[in-house]
Amino acid sequence: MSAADLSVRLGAMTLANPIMPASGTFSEDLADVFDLDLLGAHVLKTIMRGTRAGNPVPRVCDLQGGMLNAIGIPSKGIEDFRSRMLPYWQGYRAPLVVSISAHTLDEFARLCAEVSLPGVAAIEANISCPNIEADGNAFAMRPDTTAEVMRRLRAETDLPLWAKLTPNTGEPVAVAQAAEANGADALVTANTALGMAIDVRTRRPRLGNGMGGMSGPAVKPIALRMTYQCARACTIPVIGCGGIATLDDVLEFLIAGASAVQVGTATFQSPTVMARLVAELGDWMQAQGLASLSEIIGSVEMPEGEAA
Amino acid sequence: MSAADLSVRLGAMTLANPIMPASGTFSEDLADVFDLDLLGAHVLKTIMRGTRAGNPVPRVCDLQGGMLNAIGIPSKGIEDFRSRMLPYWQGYRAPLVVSISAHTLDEFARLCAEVSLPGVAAIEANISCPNIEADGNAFAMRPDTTAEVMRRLRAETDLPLWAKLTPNTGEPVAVAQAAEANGADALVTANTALGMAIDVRTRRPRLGNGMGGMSGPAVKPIALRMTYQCARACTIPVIGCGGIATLDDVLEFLIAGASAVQVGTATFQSPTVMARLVAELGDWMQAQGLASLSEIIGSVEMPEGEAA
Amino acid sequence: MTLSPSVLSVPMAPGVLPRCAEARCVVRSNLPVNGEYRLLTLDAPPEVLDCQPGQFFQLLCPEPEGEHPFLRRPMSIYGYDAEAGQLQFLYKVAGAGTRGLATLRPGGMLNVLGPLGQGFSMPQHWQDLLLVARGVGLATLAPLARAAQRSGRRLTAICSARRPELAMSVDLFRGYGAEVIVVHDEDGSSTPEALRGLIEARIAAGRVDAFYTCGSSRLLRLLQDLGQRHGIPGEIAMEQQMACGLGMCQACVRPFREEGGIVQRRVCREGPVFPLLEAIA
Amino acid sequence: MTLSPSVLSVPMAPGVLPRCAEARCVVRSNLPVNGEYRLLTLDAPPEVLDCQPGQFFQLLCPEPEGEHPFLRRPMSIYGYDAEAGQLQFLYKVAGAGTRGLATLRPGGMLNVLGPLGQGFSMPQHWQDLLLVARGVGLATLAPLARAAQRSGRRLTAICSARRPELAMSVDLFRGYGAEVIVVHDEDGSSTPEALRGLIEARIAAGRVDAFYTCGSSRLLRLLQDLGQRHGIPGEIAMEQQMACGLGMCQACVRPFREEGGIVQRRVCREGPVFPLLEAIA
Ligand SMILES: Cc1cc2nc3c(=O)[nH]c(=O)nc-3n(C[C@H](O)[C@H](O)[C@H](O)COP(=O)(O)OP(=O)(O)OC[C@H]3O[C@@H](n4cnc5c(N)ncnc54)[C@H](O)[C@@H]3O)c2cc1C
Ligand SMILES: Cc1cc2nc3c(=O)[nH]c(=O)nc-3n(C[C@H](O)[C@H](O)[C@H](O)COP(=O)(O)OP(=O)(O)OC[C@H]3O[C@@H](n4cnc5c(N)ncnc54)[C@H](O)[C@@H]3O)c2cc1C
Ligand SMILES: Cc1cc2nc3c(=O)[nH]c(=O)nc-3n(C[C@H](O)[C@H](O)[C@H](O)COP(=O)(O)O)c2cc1C
Ligand SMILES: Cc1cc2nc3c(=O)[nH]c(=O)nc-3n(C[C@H](O)[C@H](O)[C@H](O)COP(=O)(O)O)c2cc1C
Ligand code: FES
Ligand code: FES
Repeated sequence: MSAADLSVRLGAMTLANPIMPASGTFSEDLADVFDLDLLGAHVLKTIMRGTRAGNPVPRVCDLQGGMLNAIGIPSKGIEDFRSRMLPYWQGYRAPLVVSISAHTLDEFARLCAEVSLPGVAAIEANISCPNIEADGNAFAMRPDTTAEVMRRLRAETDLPLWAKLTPNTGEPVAVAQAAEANGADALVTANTALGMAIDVRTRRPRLGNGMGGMSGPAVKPIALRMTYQCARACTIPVIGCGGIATLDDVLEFLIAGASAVQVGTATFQSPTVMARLVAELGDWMQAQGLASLSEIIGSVEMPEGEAA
Repeated sequence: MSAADLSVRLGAMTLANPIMPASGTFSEDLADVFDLDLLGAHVLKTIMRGTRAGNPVPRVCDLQGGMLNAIGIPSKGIEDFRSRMLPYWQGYRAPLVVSISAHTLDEFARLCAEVSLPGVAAIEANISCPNIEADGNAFAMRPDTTAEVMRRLRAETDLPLWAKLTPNTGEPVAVAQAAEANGADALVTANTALGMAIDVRTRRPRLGNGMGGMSGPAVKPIALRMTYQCARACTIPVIGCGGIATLDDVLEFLIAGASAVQVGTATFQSPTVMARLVAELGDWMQAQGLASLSEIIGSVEMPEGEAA
Repeated sequence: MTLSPSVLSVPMAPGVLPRCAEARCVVRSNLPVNGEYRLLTLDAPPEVLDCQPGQFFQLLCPEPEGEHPFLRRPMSIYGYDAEAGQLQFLYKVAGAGTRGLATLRPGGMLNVLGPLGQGFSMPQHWQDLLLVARGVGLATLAPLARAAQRSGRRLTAICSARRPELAMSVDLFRGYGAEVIVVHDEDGSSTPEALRGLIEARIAAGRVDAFYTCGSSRLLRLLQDLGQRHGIPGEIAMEQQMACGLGMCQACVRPFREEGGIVQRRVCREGPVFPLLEAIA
Repeated sequence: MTLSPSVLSVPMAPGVLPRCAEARCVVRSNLPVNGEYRLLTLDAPPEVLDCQPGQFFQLLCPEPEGEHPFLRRPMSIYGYDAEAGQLQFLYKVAGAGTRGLATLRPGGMLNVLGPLGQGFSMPQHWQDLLLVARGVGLATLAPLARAAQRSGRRLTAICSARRPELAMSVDLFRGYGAEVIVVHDEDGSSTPEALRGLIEARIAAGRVDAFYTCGSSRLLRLLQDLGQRHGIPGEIAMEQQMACGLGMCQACVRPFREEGGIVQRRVCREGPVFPLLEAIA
């Protein structure tokens, strides 16, 4: 382990390092693969209020440089979270981030209030899951619906509130600003890109649900672009997410303006990747002689004519 | 060469086969690599009215499973098109599709009228190039601007008018329907996805222009999803485009609902790929005993609950 | 340059032993065993060799020309030998991933993650075991047969196939002291009806304490029916499309019968081995 | 299994000869020539061996572990021999693509596209040639030196480097009958000022009909200035990031001076060799 200071600030929170898992790609099952307290934070799979079965199988398929998933949000509901999950995660030092989602504003608001419990460090509002509504629809596709849902959630909690955005929008900056204006303390850029794959022999989609969310290295340039756009246009911190697998990927997002990053699909290829990234980032900081990550966050030099 | 009938109809046009190049990835320079009359159509690099230099270098960079480009639209203007390009391309049997673009509605309309010349089989309106305006903005990101530009273009030409759409929108179906309602004869799905890559050593974007358009296999699932969505929601034919490199890719787009396909980045990896795809598609048709491609176009079997 | 097997080590929480590990193994051989199957033998580090029959690994398959398998591919452990430092997989070349595996040459590297999942259980009172295997299910049951022999159980293996060309599996199960019965589609001996008679005769003779099987829905239904009628327990190894293999992503669920009703379980974590009667064909 | 070089053939329009072809070559050797450079020798089909010095190929580089070069990489032709069926590249390991090239082993395959671009011209009245090379520019000038020797020109090669360890290029140019002058950074002999004196002395002696160079902006500016002052023509091979290599994508443009003003030209199509005085450093 290196001695470099990897801590980063996300509004009122301070993380020991900027590496955390992406929602839906992490669970207690990883605890006996490496020490989860090495992570900057723990972000849980999105929960919904009631119990849900999730989507039909196949729920995943692989692609060149990435994968599609249509897990849906199989959920054991709020009670299971309170009685089983929360106590388990309270056993760690790393701050706990609870991801929530809902179909309606009322349900979303209610769930937000219900998970605002001691031991929860922040709430990530998954307003961008393409696998809940038909055709991948989600609140974060439009500024007005983003504003509305964030306003409702903000009213229900005093915890730091993160808005997880979607790349499936033509207005990422307006959406990000709507989230900030309505109380988001940080942005996560981004959830999966809506995609599809067909098995040409059966003529059926390769996912049981038809369409699904694309993740992995293939979406990295899109997520990086959104991270840059949002960091430039907003004052709240941005957490980069999409295709991060190597130290260079982490640095790319930090340089683009991310204050921290989430790692998803890469954990499926190598379950210990996040532990390695923390160690490698420390080594890199020492080798570069950098005292703080703030020296590189947002340090991209854009060409003339582009507002950096 | 196989004897299978590969012809497809695109509204009033009939193509000898459904394989054509994507705009910007094709030129007369390919004529001495293979016989360009093997192609279903010829689609030229987008032209604008005046002369333009295009973007600063580096104009391309490569990615896992794809590439970014910010060529911009270096253009020699309408006069060069009339006097040099059009006569050259009239030497071929394959129908000529001229791609046009502009910053303003008036310029777009004027250019549309000016290229409506004998020898031009169709006009592709590039309302989706992410490399002209700042931050990748384009008409096809919103239904209202799409409607407006297509209405203006429609008024200027009697030629078949194709609308090339963008994946950088949250409303692909509304955009497609706006194009159809305002006179488009076919849709091309899609142009590149707005992305970015940073060189972590220099902290500069890897493209001279900052952001750029992502193409190649990495974007295929997104383009395929859009192709399916648009084919399902519109009555005009859809031309699939994005990451197509193999026979299976061609079939995947046809099954999703495309009546023809455009091949871009794959030509950079193998300049003869389109000639091979035509031959392989013919062989496949014969092996399957299919008489017409109409038997597979749009034949995807979606899961219950999804409107196919 | 000689490469040696190694494990990617990472810090664990105090007192926690890693359940599985990511290891770089060296290919010892990768030989066709008949038209469709190949046997891959790896030199593996000790950290991944504390295996149970029925467990699996997630293999990071090399890319065959023109194809790009991205996710790891699940493969049952066909053989493991901690002393010899060896790990074996028997695989059928099906698609991009297994075509990639087929390109491995001796001396090459393969990244494996495992051992994963819950293996077969073999309570003391299950003395007379009936294995019913078809297709690549053989790969999954082979280490079970070996363990059964070592703990002195009686073993019968019904090997089912399209055609009577099962030399490899027959020899293998015989080698583990099993009585082997070959049934196949060509003479109709592999139909559920034919198998039912055969198995019921053995049950009547008091020769079946437990069933073990994998994969095939037809076999599952038959054994469930026989199990219920005659009160015979059993286990089945199941398959499902996977992403993580560790229980995190919920890709690999299948429905199971429980007292309260139907529940979804993860094949990679609660399985791949499940109680026969709870499985749903 | 022995592989043999082959070309991807496609129908041409009647009367049109293919300008270049995509070929699968077999690696004969791929040897380090010093710390940074490697020499790749391929068995290549005749269809791609009608080359000119200064032309290049686009190589489809294999993926080194953990990296994914996607676009082809441009490489000057270092050697070509139609009779022996051989093609050579001298490359510097720089990034993902060239690291991928470095993984090639004898007997392996490499997909190449070429020959591409416009090579050097060598009009009859250019008899006394001065080559100024630095770094990997050597690779580009080597076949030119060979052609110059064959057509009986007089050749001087100034080899510039960081340190005086240029054994390979010195031997090579000597082998082609050149007088070789080594200059390097450590003793200051490679600065433009030092070179200016050296070259002007030769011009004064009537020993320079034309310059050939590649790459370095400093050298370009120096030779342009000398060329203009003394009326000496020349050519330069230039580099630019490429995608298609064929002229289609307009990725590889650079600005050039023309009578009417500054124009953009494609390095892959109008170049990579350009008139020295038109280039812009
Ligand atoms: C626990 C477990 C153990 C297995 N053990 C063996 C074994 O010992 N030998 C063997 O030959 N095969 C075994 N399989 C099946 C094997 O995983 C698939 O054949 C393999 O993943 C196919 O990959 P492919 O890329 O070659 O084929 P493709 O068809 O191209 O695979 C495409 C996708 O489908 C998935 N997939 C395809 N078939 C299956 C399947 N049957 N089960 C799960 N996912 C599948 C792949 O993982 C991949 O994500 C096992 C599967 C599981 C779940
Ligand atoms: C016409 C031509 C001839 C060349 N001949 C030689 C040669 O004989 N030997 C040799 O060692 N190198 C030569 N180069 C440079 C060589 O193409 C690059 O070093 C190589 O592409 C680097 O690829 P990489 O993946 O290893 O490095 P990376 O830096 O990872 O490459 C990243 C990207 O930048 C591009 N790139 C990087 N450097 C250059 C460059 N100098 N010119 C153009 N594109 C570049 C790559 O093609 C790739 O797209 C030549 C370049 C050109 C244009
Ligand atoms: C299998 C899977 C399940 C996911 N589930 C969720 C989820 O429940 N909630 C959520 O906000 N994002 C979910 N995501 C999206 C990821 O959190 C992440 O935003 C996305 O995968 C991009 O990052 P990556 O490329 O590093 O995976 C899921 C992604 C995958 C692959
Ligand atoms: C280098 C390059 C230049 C392009 N130029 C244009 C253009 O001028 N007009 C246009 O409509 N699309 C342009 N495109 C987009 C392609 O036509 C195509 O829509 C996109 O690349 C996706 O297809 P592909 O993955 O097969 O390349 C360009 C793409 C590339 C890679
Ligand atoms: S494969 Fe991820 S939970 Fe089973
Ligand atoms: S690389 Fe495409 S035009 Fe030169």
